[in-house]
Amino acid sequence: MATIEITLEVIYSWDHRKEKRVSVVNKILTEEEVVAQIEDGMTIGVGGWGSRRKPMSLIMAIIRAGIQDLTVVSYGGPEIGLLSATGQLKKAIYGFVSLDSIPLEPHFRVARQTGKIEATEFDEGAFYLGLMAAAHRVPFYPTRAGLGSDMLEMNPELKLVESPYPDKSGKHEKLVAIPAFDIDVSLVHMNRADQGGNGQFLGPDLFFDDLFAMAAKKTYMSCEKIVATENLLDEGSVHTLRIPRIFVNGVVEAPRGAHFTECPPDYGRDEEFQKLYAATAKDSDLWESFRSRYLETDSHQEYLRMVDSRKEEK
Amino acid sequence: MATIEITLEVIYSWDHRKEKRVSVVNKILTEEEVVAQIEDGMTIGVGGWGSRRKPMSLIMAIIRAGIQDLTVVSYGGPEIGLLSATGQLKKAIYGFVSLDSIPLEPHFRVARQTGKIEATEFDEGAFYLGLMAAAHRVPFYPTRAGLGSDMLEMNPELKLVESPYPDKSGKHEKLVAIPAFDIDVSLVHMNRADQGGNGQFLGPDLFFDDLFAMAAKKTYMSCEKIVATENLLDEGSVHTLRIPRIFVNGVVEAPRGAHFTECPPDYGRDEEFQKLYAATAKDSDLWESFRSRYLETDSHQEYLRMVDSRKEEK
Amino acid sequence: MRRSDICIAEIAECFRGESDILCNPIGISPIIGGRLAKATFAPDVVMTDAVSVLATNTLPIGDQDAPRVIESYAPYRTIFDILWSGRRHVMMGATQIDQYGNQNIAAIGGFQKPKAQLLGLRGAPGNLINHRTSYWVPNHTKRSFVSKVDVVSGPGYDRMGEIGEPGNRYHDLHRVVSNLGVFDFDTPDRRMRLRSIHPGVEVAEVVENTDFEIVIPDNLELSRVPSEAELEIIKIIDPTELRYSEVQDA
Amino acid sequence: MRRSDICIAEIAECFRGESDILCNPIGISPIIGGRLAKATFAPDVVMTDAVSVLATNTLPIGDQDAPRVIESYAPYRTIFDILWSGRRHVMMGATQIDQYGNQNIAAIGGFQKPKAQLLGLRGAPGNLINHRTSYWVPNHTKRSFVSKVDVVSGPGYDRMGEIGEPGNRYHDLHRVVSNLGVFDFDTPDRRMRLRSIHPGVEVAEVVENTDFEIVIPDNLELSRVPSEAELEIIKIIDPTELRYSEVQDA
Repeated sequence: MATIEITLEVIYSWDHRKEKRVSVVNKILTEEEVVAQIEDGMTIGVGGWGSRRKPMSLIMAIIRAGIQDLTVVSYGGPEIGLLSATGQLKKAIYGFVSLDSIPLEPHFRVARQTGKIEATEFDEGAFYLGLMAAAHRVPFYPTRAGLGSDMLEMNPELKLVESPYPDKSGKHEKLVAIPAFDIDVSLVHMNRADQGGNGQFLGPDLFFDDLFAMAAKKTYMSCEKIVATENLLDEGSVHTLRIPRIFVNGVVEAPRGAHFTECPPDYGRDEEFQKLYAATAKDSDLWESFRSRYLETDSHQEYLRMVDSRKEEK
Repeated sequence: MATIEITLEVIYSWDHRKEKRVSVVNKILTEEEVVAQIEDGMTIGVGGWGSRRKPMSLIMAIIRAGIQDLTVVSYGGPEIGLLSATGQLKKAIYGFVSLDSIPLEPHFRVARQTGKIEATEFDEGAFYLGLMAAAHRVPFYPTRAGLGSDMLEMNPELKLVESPYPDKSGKHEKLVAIPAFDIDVSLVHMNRADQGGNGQFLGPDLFFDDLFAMAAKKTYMSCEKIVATENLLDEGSVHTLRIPRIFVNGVVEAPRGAHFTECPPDYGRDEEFQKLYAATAKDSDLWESFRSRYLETDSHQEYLRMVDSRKEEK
Repeated sequence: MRRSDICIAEIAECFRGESDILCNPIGISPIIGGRLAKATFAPDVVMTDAVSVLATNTLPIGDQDAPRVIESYAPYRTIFDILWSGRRHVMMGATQIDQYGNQNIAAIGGFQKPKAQLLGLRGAPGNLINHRTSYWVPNHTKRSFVSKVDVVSGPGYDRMGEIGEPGNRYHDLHRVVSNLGVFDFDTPDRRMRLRSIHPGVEVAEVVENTDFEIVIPDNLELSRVPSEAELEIIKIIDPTELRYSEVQDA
Repeated sequence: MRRSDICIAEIAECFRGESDILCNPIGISPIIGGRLAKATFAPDVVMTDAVSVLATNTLPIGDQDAPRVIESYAPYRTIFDILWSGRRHVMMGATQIDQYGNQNIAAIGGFQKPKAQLLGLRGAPGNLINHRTSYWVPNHTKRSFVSKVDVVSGPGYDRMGEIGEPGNRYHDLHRVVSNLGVFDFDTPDRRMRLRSIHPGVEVAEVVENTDFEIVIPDNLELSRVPSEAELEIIKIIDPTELRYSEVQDA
């Protein structure tokens, strides 16, 4: 008989044919390895909300890699502003684009006013349905939102659907059919994850990151810290374990990976840096110096060193 | 100037016209007061899942009150079995009807095999969509589930809906349109609640109780214990506060209110009692003695005394 | 009495009579007014802490560290659930609003290539068609009270009339509060009506600053002045006087 | 070697090659087999604790108190999300199954007024149309392997062929494991085929106990016998030998 130590730890990784332990799933990647999976012209779903818990170290890696003609689908924040400023964004599909403390993303404003990017704008709730439809692999979910507003004029590709059921007066209500988003790769940032890609949020709101993870063909998760699976409950209740690894193709340990957006409880938004970033939308010299100082860094670590050295310089 | 003590506690309850404190919302009711809101012929949504966290003290009050011709909408458990055994159930709309440790509800089995009740059976996931559609006040949500199975033959009122968007091959997918459930009153049982009706689950799963609460014209919540709002976080994280009081019309303090179904962590299922109940489906004498002993009690408290005295007798 | 405090009392009045709904004002004066309503005559509404919970107690605006008495969890997903359920009354801003209450916060100069990109549609299309909505306009001029909005974010009564039953059945554009007065749509043809005028404002001032014909009732009322008790509460909600930066005194 | 242990090894084999899906077997032998797969050659699948979490470690069946190494939260709502996403392989029971794999767990004698009410449709309609599904039938007789099922809970290949593209694109009826053998639908017309026969069973026994014509391949393989290491693991998963009450030895 084969000798196996019968412990909980061992028995889930035993191959009876080869009579040896099977390695436990390990999906740890670097930012560069993630970005190598992203091609020109792809549609990228980005988790978070406005300037909150955005996978910025992955966005910076996309900028470094110079991937072109991207479409971004998100409750938009600086990822849309940055990628439009660098000229890598072809199209944005969004519920809004905001930096929260700065209500309108300033680079997005410029991109829109100069016609630099295509835009598909949804009602915020309708956007949720497009994401959920993609996660659930149905072609659409219906909503009343958009009727009467200019959302339909702005997006002539949107269609109505008639309820097959009459209401009490015999009428068949017409609703807006929000089409499932077609996302190639989703990027999300979590507070904690294990090496298999099980994700944990410790802040006030998961936002829609689970749906982004489900909706895409591939999903990559960055996180503040990779912990052992058995330590996932050290900092949050079971309800915070909301993205199972089956929806995650790779996980990147990126401390301060959401900078300059907020990632509570690990850190708040770097408002000063965000203001610095925002100011570059109105001044090409400022943008050029911002770009060369922060975006031409060769890693997330070096980016952080530049951010921190600025504080020290003051 | 009016004299008001400016404390957090006071200022949210001050009427500037009458210059006096406004009473804080108090929705505490008895089982009888809840049942007085339920009329013959109504459709009742019942939270929980199978034989888990069912609002049994409210179901027992409905039995005492003798309300007739009810339709029950639920992930069904003993509420469907009991109400069909007492002859009060006209129709059941369900994803399943189970006692968990006894896979098929035995009184439901009898009711189906004798044709005593009407039945509308949904795929379990489709049922979720019918509930969500009602909560979101849309006439339907679409799903693939049901195509190819006999669900459509079983429920000829179900219609298909065609996606207005072509897929990559140009085809417009046909889906089953799950109609929003039309629920008059929902009943749910929580572990904790405050007097305003903010509900908290402390067990492993909320099930779909939030959607039941949203989907109905009126919702009544029973709970193991009513606590002060400021104590709601004593036993569970913020993620367990999942039913806001805006969806709750009345709250009943009913310790052991889910008996004999489980209500962890407060208590597990009373498997012995459930077996006793199950046995009554095959033996009219057993049913008669069960009915007279447990269902003809005049309150939840007396019902519990009868339950407990049985244990002592043994 | 400063104009801002009158505005805030009238914003609060928008929520009088509400209970068991999410009172969800957006923006400085709306949040102060909404919290005033909850702190006084509308204690049964629920309100968020502007992050992710419903808080029972009255919170000072913008104070992230103020102790919260948490009633329930309200991440954005729950907010959409509540929105679609209809148990919500939102007050939004309006960069432009027309006589039927069509609101624009999306763009100036059309959507395709705007002269000025504004916030966007945000939740306006869904809000308006699902539950009661009020608006707040701190600078009432012909550029904000316009004859025609450039983009319709939140549809008004004419647009929703075209949609008709059953699509329009939850549409309920309640009031508009500006720095000059309070407006509603309680007219036969659902055009905007001056409901009350703020003390110190002349009707002519309203008319001159409005780019459409506004309905003026025969016996026009004055907007309500907050009581001293209310002013005390307003100071608790807005200790750093953010409100005065939003509304000019006469 | 007891028949039950062979069945369990073959149930486990249904999940060979799977990773990053929810392996979701339902019933005693399926749960034991699924957990055996995860404990050995399919460690990258996730599995529930049969309550509300995904547990990394191998849990003894029915042991509510066994320590769990929790990977993620999986209340029923999440299970439906996973189901609809397609990242799931379920093994269900089948009271009746026909040659194209139509499964009945709903009712005997038709739905309207059944002679025998069974479990119901449960999740079968959604499971079959959204992701891979296998079946387990512990008592292979002409009453379970029938020419025509009374009610279709989970649709088979003929039914889904009628639905056609795109509705049938996720339908993937993988295998059927019974107490006599393992079956699949790898035939040109998608009729059921005997994939392997359990050691000690004769082909004639399968044919006699099947109420439709089953495809028998020329070089029929024997089902796999679990290794001693696997048997040790099975004992850990099922220490009270629940499995032996489900399957009779020859």
